[in-house]
Amino acid sequence: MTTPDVTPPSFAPSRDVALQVDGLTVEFATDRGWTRVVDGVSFSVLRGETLAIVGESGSGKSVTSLACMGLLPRRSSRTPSGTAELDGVDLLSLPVRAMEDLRGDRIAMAFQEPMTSLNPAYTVGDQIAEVVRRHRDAARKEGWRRAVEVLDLVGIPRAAERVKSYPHEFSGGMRQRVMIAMAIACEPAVLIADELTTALDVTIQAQVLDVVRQMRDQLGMAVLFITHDLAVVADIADRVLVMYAGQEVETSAVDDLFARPAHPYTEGLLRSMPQSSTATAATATAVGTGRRRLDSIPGQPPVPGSMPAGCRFAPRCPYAVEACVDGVPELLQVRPEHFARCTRALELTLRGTR
Amino acid sequence: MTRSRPTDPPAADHDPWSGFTGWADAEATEDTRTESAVRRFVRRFSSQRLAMVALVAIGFLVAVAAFAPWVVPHDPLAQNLSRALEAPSATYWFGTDAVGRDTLSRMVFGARLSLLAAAEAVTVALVLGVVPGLVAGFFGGWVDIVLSRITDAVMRIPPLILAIAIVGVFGPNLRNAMFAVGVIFAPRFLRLTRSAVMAVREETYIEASRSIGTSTGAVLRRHVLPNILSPLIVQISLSMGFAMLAEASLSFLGLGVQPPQASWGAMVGTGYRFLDLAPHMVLIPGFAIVLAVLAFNVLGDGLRDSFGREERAADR
Amino acid sequence: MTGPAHSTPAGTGSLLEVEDVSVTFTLRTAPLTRAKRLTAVNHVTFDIDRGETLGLVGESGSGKSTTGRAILRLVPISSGSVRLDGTEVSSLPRTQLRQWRRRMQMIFQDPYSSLDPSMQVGDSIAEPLRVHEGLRGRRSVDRVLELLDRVGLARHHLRRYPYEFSGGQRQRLAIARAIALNPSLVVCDEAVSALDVSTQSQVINLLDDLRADYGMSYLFIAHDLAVVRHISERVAVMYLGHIVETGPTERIFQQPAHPYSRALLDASPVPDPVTQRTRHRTILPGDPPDPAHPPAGCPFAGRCPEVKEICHVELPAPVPVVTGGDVRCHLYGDSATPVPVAAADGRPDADPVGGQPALSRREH
Amino acid sequence: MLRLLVRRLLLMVPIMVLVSFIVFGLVLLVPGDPAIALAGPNATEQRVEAIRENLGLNDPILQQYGRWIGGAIQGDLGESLFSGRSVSQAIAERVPVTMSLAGAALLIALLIAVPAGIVAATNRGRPADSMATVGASLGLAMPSFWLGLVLVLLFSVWLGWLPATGYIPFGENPAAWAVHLILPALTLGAAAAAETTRQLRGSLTDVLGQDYVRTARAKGLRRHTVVFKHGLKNAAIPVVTVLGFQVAFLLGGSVVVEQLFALPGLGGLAIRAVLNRDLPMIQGVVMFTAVIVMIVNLVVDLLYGWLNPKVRTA
Repeated sequence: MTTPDVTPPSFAPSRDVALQVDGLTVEFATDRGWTRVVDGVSFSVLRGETLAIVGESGSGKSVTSLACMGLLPRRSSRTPSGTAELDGVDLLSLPVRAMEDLRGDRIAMAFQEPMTSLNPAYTVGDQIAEVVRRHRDAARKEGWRRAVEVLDLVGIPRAAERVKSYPHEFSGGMRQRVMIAMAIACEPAVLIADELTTALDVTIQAQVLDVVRQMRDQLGMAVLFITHDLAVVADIADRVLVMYAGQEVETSAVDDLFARPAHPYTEGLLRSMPQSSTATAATATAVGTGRRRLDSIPGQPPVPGSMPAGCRFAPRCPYAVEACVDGVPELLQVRPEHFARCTRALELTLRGTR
Repeated sequence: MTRSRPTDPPAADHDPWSGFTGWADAEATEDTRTESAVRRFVRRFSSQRLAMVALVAIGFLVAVAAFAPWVVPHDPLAQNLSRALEAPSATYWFGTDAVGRDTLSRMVFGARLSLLAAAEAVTVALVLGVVPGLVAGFFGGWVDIVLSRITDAVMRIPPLILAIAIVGVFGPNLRNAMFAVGVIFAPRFLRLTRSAVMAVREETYIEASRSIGTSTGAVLRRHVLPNILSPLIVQISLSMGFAMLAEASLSFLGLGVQPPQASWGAMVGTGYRFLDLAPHMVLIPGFAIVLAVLAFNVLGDGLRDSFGREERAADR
Repeated sequence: MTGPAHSTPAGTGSLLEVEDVSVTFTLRTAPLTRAKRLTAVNHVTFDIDRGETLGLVGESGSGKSTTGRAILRLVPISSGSVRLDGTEVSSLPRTQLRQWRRRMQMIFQDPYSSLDPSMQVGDSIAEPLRVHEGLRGRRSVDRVLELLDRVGLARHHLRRYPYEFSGGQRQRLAIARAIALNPSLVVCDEAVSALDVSTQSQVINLLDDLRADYGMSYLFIAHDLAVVRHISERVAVMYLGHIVETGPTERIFQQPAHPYSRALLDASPVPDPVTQRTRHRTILPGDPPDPAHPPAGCPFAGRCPEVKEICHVELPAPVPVVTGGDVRCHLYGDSATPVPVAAADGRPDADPVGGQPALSRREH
Repeated sequence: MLRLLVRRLLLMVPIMVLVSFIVFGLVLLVPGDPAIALAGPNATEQRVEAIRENLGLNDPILQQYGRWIGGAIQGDLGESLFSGRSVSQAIAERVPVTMSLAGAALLIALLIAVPAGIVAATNRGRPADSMATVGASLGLAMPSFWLGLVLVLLFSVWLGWLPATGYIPFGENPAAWAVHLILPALTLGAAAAAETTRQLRGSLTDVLGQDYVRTARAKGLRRHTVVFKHGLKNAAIPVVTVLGFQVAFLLGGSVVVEQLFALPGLGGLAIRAVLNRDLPMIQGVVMFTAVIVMIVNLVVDLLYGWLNPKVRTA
């Protein structure tokens, strides 16, 4: 456990922090009172960097991003503790109207389903110009001009014409570009992309990921990329935060995470993917018979409200020992900039994709 | 190294994931409490206080109507001109009408008429609406086009005017009036059934069942009908309320129940000539209508909320 | 272009032979508007051997799902022939079709809508037994319990309703129903796409085990290339209703011949950041064309990085690839020089056959 | 938009034909010999013959229909069996009353329902929502004649603020016209207001839960912009769709309200026709009101197209 690690080139601590989240906790109202769905998550995103939050459904990754945007339902949810600082301002404690001033301007979000996330009753130009007019006090004409500009920027051909089209007149991939254009219209410091490419075909996904990368580089934005797809993480992320059952279980630079995961859950996820086993599949002898079984994480993730005591992953973990059930694990530093919430993180050597 | 509670950690040369099935007892981690659909419905329904009240109120109304002859304090048809237009009192709880008949007793029998009439109308609507709706929704094609156009056409005629016209053709009495009400309700049932069936038809479980080789009749019976039942039951409850309203309106106009019998609507109809002298003749039966219709509507809404399907697990 | 150009030799006899099948839909968006004709599946030909898994990949709108449904005759076949065990299924009358249905089953994508919410799951699984074997009561329950056990669910799940199960468990239930009658062919239509990674691998393993135990064949329809690569022996690639390439899985993945196959592989990210960063890849521009208005010639011509003039005019015929399968592309054939094909997943060592598929000349 | 209009107009034709079938078919429903049944139990042979003649009952059924529909298209709906007057003329005399009433009721319904629906949907679960919901439930459960009587009792009998009955033509005295319409329109509009409130509350709640509303909020738009711009236009679509049926309900309900407030509208005409079994008059009123409803529905369809670009650009 003493191997010094090479810091990945994409990570440089000296760069400015765009969004700094500390100890974020979110609770939802249920029949049985307040249930914790996000439990003390901390992370930071730097300018020009992409942080991927990865997790399965129910892990709390989307709730985390919505909390930063102040978009959680006000009466059925609360954030009892934690801060999310943008430009030195804590977003979580900001009054509603002040948060509205920042949303779409300094911190913007692009959503998963471009079909349902764009208003069918207005032209895309109208919907983009609206943001500009709201935050830049721009005149109608000015907003419209900017709409054409950003549509062009995200690669929509004939932007000046298409600006007058309605969302249903675009294809899925083009709609997703419109979503991105809308989010970057005011050149925000932070862009949150929530399962941005999940509904898209792979060739379109590749295009859209490319657009996100270009926009990040051109505008120097910090990108918070929420996804469940580790292959997409490998493609777009500089750093990764893995969430399980409302907690962050591992965080690291992307190369190190895939090469040497430190949390058994991350290892399980990586090994559940068919692609990681194809290296061996290629050498499999007879077709069908010599096939290697996929590893899988047994059981189901726990449900908020009935979390296991101790380590939440312990019941599904092949490395679990008594200490895992008895004590709540802390985030341990495994290597520089690599942390894992596992009691045995320092003694285990887990396998990654290479 | 501490003694491990789950078991000893796997040896270093052994691949820990292969064949590993989890430490937790599969039975224990799962929610073993199972609940039948009926019990879930009862639990959800009984948690709605208002709907429970409505159910009790309707139960009371039905009981009173069923045992009308035994519960009335006076003969509903006995006239007593010397005590006409009396305000509510200890003897006549709800007062008397213009010829001295006991309002309460007449209302008890009126409840019987109103409920039966509403039930008749809803039955007619069900027969005329559900079967064609099923056919139109499930098979589509030209049958659907024709039935939908007919529905459209009927719905373009103002409902009460259509009812009046039908009564006009057949002659004014309660049976004809309620048939007419049934006719004007039928398109709603047809549309509801049709759209419910069309929604169900798109579900994968219908295709799954077809792919197994289930016959069309069995698909309709085993998969389609049970899944459109809940919206139908809700609509029946709501329609009972509206049928009572329609009956009241037609009887008020003199096109429904004929004297000397009286439904609540007819009682308001005769009472309004004495509005300034004896407002109770109008207010009390009218209030009874409002409460009864309200009860059916609240019940319908409560049923709708209790039938609701589970929400899909959303990412949190 | 009829005749089984690449059907298995007589004697071995493929389990499923799909030949020149087309499916055309007529769409009408509103009354009194012009109806659109949409050819979702366009002269598709392939076969599946006993115990073999054929992966059918393509993007949304490529017609892969419709192909699966057409084989089971859940959508009407406009032309062509589907044979199961040598028997023509596409023209079977309704009554006989029901008998044949027990030999072909389907697992659907959405685990949330493929089970009747008003039925206990035990009854859903028992449905095929009731329909085909008239099994009821005790004997039916015994069989269902056996099936539940087989797919890794507990006996007490029998009397529960679908809403009480997670997505992965529902998919197990759907699998139990599909295998209840010991079918020869199971069409898996995006059967694991809606599941989380960890659950997905559980279900893939289950499908693998079942095939080993029962000797079933799968038509495995999916858009996730990694999953298809893991589970299939052979792969067919669809684009806009056409099968553009078929072949043994590893050949397709390591030496894709069709530019579209290559583009698909390029676009699918590899779950390894270093490989992903360094591998050479071309990102395909544009969107697939509207299936209601397909272009003339090769359907891929509009987006193809190696497009030639003829591609806009003439639909290429299938050309056999020496290393297995065939490809429909004007790059190959009489006049074309064989095009070097880069190893798809960017691994420098993953190219055992020498950088390009050996192609035979196109025959006229 | 023009194509939409043409398409809708063409779609109206079969419905119109079907409606005319239904209306004309009423005569076929009369039990026994229509002429005898319509003439009543004490009629003379002469009167029965007169009715037979008037309705042309001796002709084949298609010819009867052809004559009736031919007349109807030219605005001739036949003659009353009772008074011998032209049905069209009788209707024409009474239309202004019914239209004033229905129009005023619709206006009142919208004036109540739109704010109530918005307030309820944007304050889900709060007292304002409960009030609107309870109010809507009451409005739906109240028979209009009873509500009318209660209003009369309150505002005419007890407070004496408003007239209980009667109608003054607009041309005679606009102020009096309005004053006389207040109670009837309120009575008639209550149920429509209740229904529309429920509809709007439901659809706006739905819309406010849509992804694109979340997008609008993510853009930092102010709450009122989110509700009024992104919410209301989409929420109006289902509400507008049922507006056509609301108008049908208002026209039907006006029968009762006109009776109650002694307004000389189509309702009185219809009731008298029914009691006299005056078939041509019944047919005339039904056909006329159905045509009105269809015209309203056409307007609704165009409004729908304006609200919903998907329909417009299709």
